[in-house]
Amino acid sequence: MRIDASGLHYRQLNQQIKAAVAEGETEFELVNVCGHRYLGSGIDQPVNIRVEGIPGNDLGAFMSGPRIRCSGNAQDGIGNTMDDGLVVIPGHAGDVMGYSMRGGCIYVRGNAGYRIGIHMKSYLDKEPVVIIGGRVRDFCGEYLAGGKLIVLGLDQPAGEPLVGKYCATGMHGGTMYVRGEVDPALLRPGVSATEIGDDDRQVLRDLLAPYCAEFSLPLDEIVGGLFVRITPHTARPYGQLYAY
Amino acid sequence: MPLTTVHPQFIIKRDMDLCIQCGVCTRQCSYDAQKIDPEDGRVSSDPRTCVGCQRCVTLCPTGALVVTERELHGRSHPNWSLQVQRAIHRQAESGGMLLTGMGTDKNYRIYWDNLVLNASQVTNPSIDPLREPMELRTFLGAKPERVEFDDEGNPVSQAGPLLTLDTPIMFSAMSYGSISFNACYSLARAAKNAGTYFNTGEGGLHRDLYEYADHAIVQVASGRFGVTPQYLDAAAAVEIKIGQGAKPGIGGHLPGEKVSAEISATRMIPEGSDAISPAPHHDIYSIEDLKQLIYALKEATNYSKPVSVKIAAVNYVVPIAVGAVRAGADIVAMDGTRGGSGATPTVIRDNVGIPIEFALAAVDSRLRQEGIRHQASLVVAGGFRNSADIAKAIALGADAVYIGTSALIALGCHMCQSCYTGKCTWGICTQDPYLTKRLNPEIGTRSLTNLLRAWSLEIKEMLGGMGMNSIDSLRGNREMLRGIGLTTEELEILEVAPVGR
Amino acid sequence: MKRVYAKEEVCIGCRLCEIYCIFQHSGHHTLVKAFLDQENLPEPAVRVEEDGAMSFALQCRHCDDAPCVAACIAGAMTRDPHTGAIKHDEERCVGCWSCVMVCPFGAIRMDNEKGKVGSKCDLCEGKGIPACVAHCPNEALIYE
Amino acid sequence: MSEHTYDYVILGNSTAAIAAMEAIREKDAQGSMAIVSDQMAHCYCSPLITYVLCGKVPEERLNYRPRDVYRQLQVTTYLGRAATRLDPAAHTVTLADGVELRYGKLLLATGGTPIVPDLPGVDLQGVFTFTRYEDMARVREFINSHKVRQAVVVGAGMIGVKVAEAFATLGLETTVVELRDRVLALALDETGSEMAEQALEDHRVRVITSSAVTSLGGSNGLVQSVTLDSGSRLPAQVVVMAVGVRPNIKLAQQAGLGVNRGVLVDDHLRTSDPYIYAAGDVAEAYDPLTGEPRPLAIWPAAYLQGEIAGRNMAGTDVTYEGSIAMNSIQVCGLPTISVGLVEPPGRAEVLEYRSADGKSYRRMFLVNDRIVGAVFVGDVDRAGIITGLIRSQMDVSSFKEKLIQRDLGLLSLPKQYRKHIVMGPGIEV
Amino acid sequence: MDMHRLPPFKIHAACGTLGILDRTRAAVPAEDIVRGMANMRERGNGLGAGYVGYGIYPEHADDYCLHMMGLDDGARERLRSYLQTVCNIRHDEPIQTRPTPTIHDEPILWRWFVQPREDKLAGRDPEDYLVNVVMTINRDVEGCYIASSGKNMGIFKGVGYPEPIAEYYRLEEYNAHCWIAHTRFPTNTGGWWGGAHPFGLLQWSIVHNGELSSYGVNKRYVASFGYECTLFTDSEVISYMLDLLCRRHRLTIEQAALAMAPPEWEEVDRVTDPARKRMLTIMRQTYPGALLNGPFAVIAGHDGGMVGLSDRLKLRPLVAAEKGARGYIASEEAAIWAAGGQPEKSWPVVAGQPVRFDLYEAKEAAA
Repeated sequence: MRIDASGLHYRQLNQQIKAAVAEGETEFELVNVCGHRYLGSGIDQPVNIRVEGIPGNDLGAFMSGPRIRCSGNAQDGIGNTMDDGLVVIPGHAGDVMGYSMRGGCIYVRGNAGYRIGIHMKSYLDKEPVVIIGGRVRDFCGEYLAGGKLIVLGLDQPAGEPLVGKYCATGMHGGTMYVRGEVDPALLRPGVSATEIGDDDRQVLRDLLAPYCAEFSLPLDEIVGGLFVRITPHTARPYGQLYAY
Repeated sequence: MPLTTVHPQFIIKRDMDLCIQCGVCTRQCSYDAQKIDPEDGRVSSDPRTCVGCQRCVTLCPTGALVVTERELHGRSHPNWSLQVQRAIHRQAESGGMLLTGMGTDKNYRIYWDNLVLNASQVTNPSIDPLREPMELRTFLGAKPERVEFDDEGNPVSQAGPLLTLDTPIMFSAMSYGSISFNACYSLARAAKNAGTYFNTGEGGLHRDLYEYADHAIVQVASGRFGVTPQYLDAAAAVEIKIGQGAKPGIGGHLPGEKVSAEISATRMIPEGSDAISPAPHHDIYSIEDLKQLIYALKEATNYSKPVSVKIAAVNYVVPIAVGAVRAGADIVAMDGTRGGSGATPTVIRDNVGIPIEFALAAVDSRLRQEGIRHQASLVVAGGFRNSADIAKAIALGADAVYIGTSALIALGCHMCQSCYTGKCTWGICTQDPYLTKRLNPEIGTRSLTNLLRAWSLEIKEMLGGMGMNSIDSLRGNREMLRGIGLTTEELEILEVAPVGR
Repeated sequence: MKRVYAKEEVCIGCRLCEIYCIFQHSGHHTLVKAFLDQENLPEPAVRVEEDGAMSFALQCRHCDDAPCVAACIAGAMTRDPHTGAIKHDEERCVGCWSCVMVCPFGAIRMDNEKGKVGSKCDLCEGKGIPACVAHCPNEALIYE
Repeated sequence: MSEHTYDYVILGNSTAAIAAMEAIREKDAQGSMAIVSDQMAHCYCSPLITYVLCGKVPEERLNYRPRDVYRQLQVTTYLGRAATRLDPAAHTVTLADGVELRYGKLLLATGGTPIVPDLPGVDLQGVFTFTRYEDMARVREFINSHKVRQAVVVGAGMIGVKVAEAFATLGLETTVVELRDRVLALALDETGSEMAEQALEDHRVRVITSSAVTSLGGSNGLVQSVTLDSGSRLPAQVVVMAVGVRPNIKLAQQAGLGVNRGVLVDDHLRTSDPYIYAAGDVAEAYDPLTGEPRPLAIWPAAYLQGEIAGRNMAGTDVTYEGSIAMNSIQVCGLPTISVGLVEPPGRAEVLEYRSADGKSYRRMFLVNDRIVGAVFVGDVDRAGIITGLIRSQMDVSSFKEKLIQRDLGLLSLPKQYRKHIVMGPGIEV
Repeated sequence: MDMHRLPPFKIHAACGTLGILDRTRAAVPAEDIVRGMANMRERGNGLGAGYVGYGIYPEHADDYCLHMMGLDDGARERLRSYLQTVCNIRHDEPIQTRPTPTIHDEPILWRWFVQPREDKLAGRDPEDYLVNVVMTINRDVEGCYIASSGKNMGIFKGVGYPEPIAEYYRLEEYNAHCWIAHTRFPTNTGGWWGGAHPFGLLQWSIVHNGELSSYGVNKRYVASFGYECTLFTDSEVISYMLDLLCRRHRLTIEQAALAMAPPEWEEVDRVTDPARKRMLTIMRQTYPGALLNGPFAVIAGHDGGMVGLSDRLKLRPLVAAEKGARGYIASEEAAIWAAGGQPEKSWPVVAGQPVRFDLYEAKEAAA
């Protein structure tokens, strides 16, 4: 189903999509999207949504199932509290992506902004995966409680840090992988950055295979690079703050 | 115990003529203040660890025990009171922030006690609530400004999704994790019995409580614990928690040791891992972000349920509350500075925020001035102690109130303010299975249902006295209030006349 | 017939049931006096089983098909034809422990010194609500 | 020849008969009922006769039910008159005195008869069996009227041991002779037997095992000694033969009912004749542990069978799930209990506990994680919990290590089972 | 226009912002910016919107243009009387408007092209002088408020959504090489036209999205240099701050950004270059009152171009883009697409680092 979004308010657009999903439609092509918010929200079916244009904020918020593929950049709040599904962004992504995400995948080919993957958490078979092709800014992985956050550092100028300041602040679960050096000064206390082992590389291979397929990237070359793994020392980062 | 400068706060008196050495007190004390001496097998007390919870006193079959507050002894000083010294000693020993539970115990003025309600005499009749129908039904949510009709005379206007309350009292947000399952279960069942709502707090909705989800307001807080499409779907309403009266601007933190298997399943985080609620929602840094989240939730629930925004009453509560209404909130819940908490840095609890009386009066007035009072309902919270407080709040302009602490007291809480220790001897604010059993949900449900019934009866009685048979006539009716012992400025903000006028 | 049921979910292990059972069968008028008279302190017919957080109070279930009545070789265990309660006649008991052998609850306690069954719940002999139930602070014992 | 007609006729007057009588009356308040017994005595607690013998239990407490029980339950008694002929076709039973009773339903609860081995001298005076009140009364009379200093009990089964204990309590120099290599061989395992033997000896009962009695010697028609196969001679002025009991199947055989060692019954305790039931020691019912029918001469089983037979006779459909063997014997102050098998079958897992002071002993046998037998000696407190587990054939793998612990409680059991029995109405576990 | 409904404390609001600059000074059609703003309808609530255009008064390019909002004609004449005492009025006229359905309660709108009176200047810096004039009008001339005061630029703002405001002010009739616009989400009724954004002082104009927790200290800091905040908005204090730092303290835009959004001490501590470390240290030590704490994202216009700046934690969104000679800065990338189609290049603004679009000629002049 093809929907021309121009002239439609996001609420009308989403209603059309939801109505069609209820009718059993599984393939959507949205054209002339320009700032339409909440695409994919409130849909619990694994439908495919192709977005031409620039989607609005909270793309895939509270989403549970749809597979959204964008044509270029996307804005803030992608995958907010997302439960399941896929978001693919060939360009760059804005701030606050994957906030409190519990499941599904977000693939960004370019860079992503500030506060990526805050408080992502995993539970039982649900494990959120966020993969950023380029770099991220400050507060990446803050309060990370579960899931995998991968920064590949592709196409970056030499010497540019791949993560911003205050990386992994309050992290108490999950794993971050950064393909390249991470200046320890950018990390908050309570986490450690170590070189990866063979197990990690296998994990990365499994996670990156669909990512590379999505963007036609050379999997072996990317997996073969230098990776640093960031993990928390404890699941209880704030034990000493209070007088009991 | 190494030498400590922190003196005991309580005295445990045991009447040895009455003590039968049955040991019930030792089994009830989770603070090791009552113990069996391993040498002679006799019961002994240790006041140093006593928190004054009164559990042993209550359970002692012979009434042999008294636990009283111990006067702090020492040279008093108007600035350096003994309480102040004690706090410094504790911090000098621990190096940590002082934590506390429940609402502030600082002696701020309780303005409810300076407001009196009206009653009919002669000029209009009072109503006998025993004989006449008294309506407490309350709807929360957005209502149309006016009703428009089509040519056939059928109304075309619609009220937004609404919550229907049989009594204007709801249970405040208390998460599973901060309180025990049995406490949550009691609240849920009592809410259903009484035709009102309970609030999940940010702890998710336990699978056994989905049965009561049509009486649940589910919270979306900064930690987003247990927030799934199913959770949002099941609820009667969704509440975005921005702030809490006991700790405005402060996040929450459920320590890993309390994250049991059940809590883990409910919050959907691994067992034993800290449950951290960041101070802000990281997707809300401004009012239009709030709007973005409100509409994200409306979109996710297909506009089928009201969205509430809960804020703490602070200096700028008026523009914040008004902004939340403009941002699409169907309900604005405000929690005053006397609001409760399971664990809060004492310094925040006792020094941040404003009393709910003023917040309510100011916000209600402003919304009316701006002509948007119908767009949202006001729910207030923060230390409601009795039905009179509630009636006064409604007269000031509230649609309904949230009660938290009084509900906990109904469940057995004795205000020891040690919730944060996780050792609540009453089984309310703990996850220790040995302690949580102490709150029998059958009894809990009954107690809470009774409390709501009793207060509803009293509200009807007061309404009747004022010559009204509907709560609609009290809501925002400040004519029914008079202030006593208040300054001109306070009266002005409350828009209440002084007694005698 | 009415029986006492234990709800282990809400049994708090306080053992007040034991204390009030002792008092009830002590013959004294006050609890304090009952316990002062240590020599004649009866054994409680209700016992709290406890292991960490788990606990419940257990006393004779007064079974419909009481195996103790079937097994008693001395006619000491009988069913009260009116109340249905299983009664134990200490005079007739010879201490053969057949009841102990067959009671699947282990609710019959031995008094080895006397060579007789030590205590067995008598539902407070129909004097209203049994003491253990009446004094359970958490409604973990119900009588219905 | 007078004739009486009853809806129910019960042959026997012990526990199975009484249980049946009560069960029938519970279900059928009107039906006419008669009890027939070759004994004169009111229904009594037969296991207590050794207690009466040594004076531990006064005789007036021997009655199993109140004196007026027959009147209360409107039952006609025919006491002291054995049934001699049963005619299933005619629905009649003929008593020794020729009275013929016509029945609607009939219960055979005639128990068993002690086995008296065919030995030289068994006819001497002073040689007794010991299963009935009359036996006890005769022995007591004999001891009182003769100079008896020494006693020999042949057979160290339950009866033999209790008789020996009673003799010793009375001050007689008592010896028990057992053919097998240990006492209570059917009720206990080897260690249990050893402990019981020790208890007997502590009570001044001499125990001779692995010995057969070859003859009894006497003079003036009075028994004076017992000769063993070892050649030794034990002086004895009184001898009790306690080598076993066999079901009284003669009447059933004569009536053409199906019999094996006992009277065969189905799971409703009905014999091959639909109007005739059998219960108690005379019957050969299903053993749930072995899955085979076998006579089970134990008190609780007799009661249960009687009760179920009675209910079925009164028209209620109740299935007998079988009884497992179990014994609780206080041996000279030492409590012993066994339930189910007392020796482990080949593939069994054995759990064992013995306290440091040696006074307490527990042993259990598990097959496929289910308990098939248990022995308790000394500390038997709460043994019934294990009995329950054996009866229910509960999978105990999750709490196996707790089974033999002294503090075994319901709390140790899986929650569902526990809830079922604590919350459930009774014991159907 | 009700001038008396201002609260005694700051006004809480948040917003959507968009700026378009053509670096060749070619005209940017007003429709472009209006389309972009319409795309961000969700970010406002109809209680305030406004535009600033640069290069719109070529005939009076050297005169300061004061846009007045007045309560009534009396207010206008009071202003005329006052202005005559301090300035030479080169020209004055009504700001052209057209009746627009959703726009009401409009004030008297008038513009004055002025030069400081030489006799009154007495050697003072004319810009300081003009600032003082504006402050005096806003404080003392009853019923008057100066919405903008720069050369060859003007601010058009009011109560309403962006599209009707543009319609009302007939923006399509202006040839501006730079438009910056704002849609507002105030938390209380914006009965006050002057409270809408942009806010301007001389050449600077500001649109802002966010809320300064440090407003109280920033207000008192600029006040100590003679700037009086009368509007209780963050934008007002930021414009004064830019005027103070860039014009009076002669800081570059980058240096001003370091004062307003400095790196954290933790980062300063890590700097190894001693010269840079000293610079960062002295900036923070000198300008604690200029630190804008809390979320903000600003687009500022000036006579040489356009600047975007976000707070040091990047708590508000800001995106920049380029398409040919045009530079764009906006709250949402979609607004840029809506304004000018798919850009050739777009990038998120980095926390605390200004993004600049300078007029080519200004660049050349600087070189």
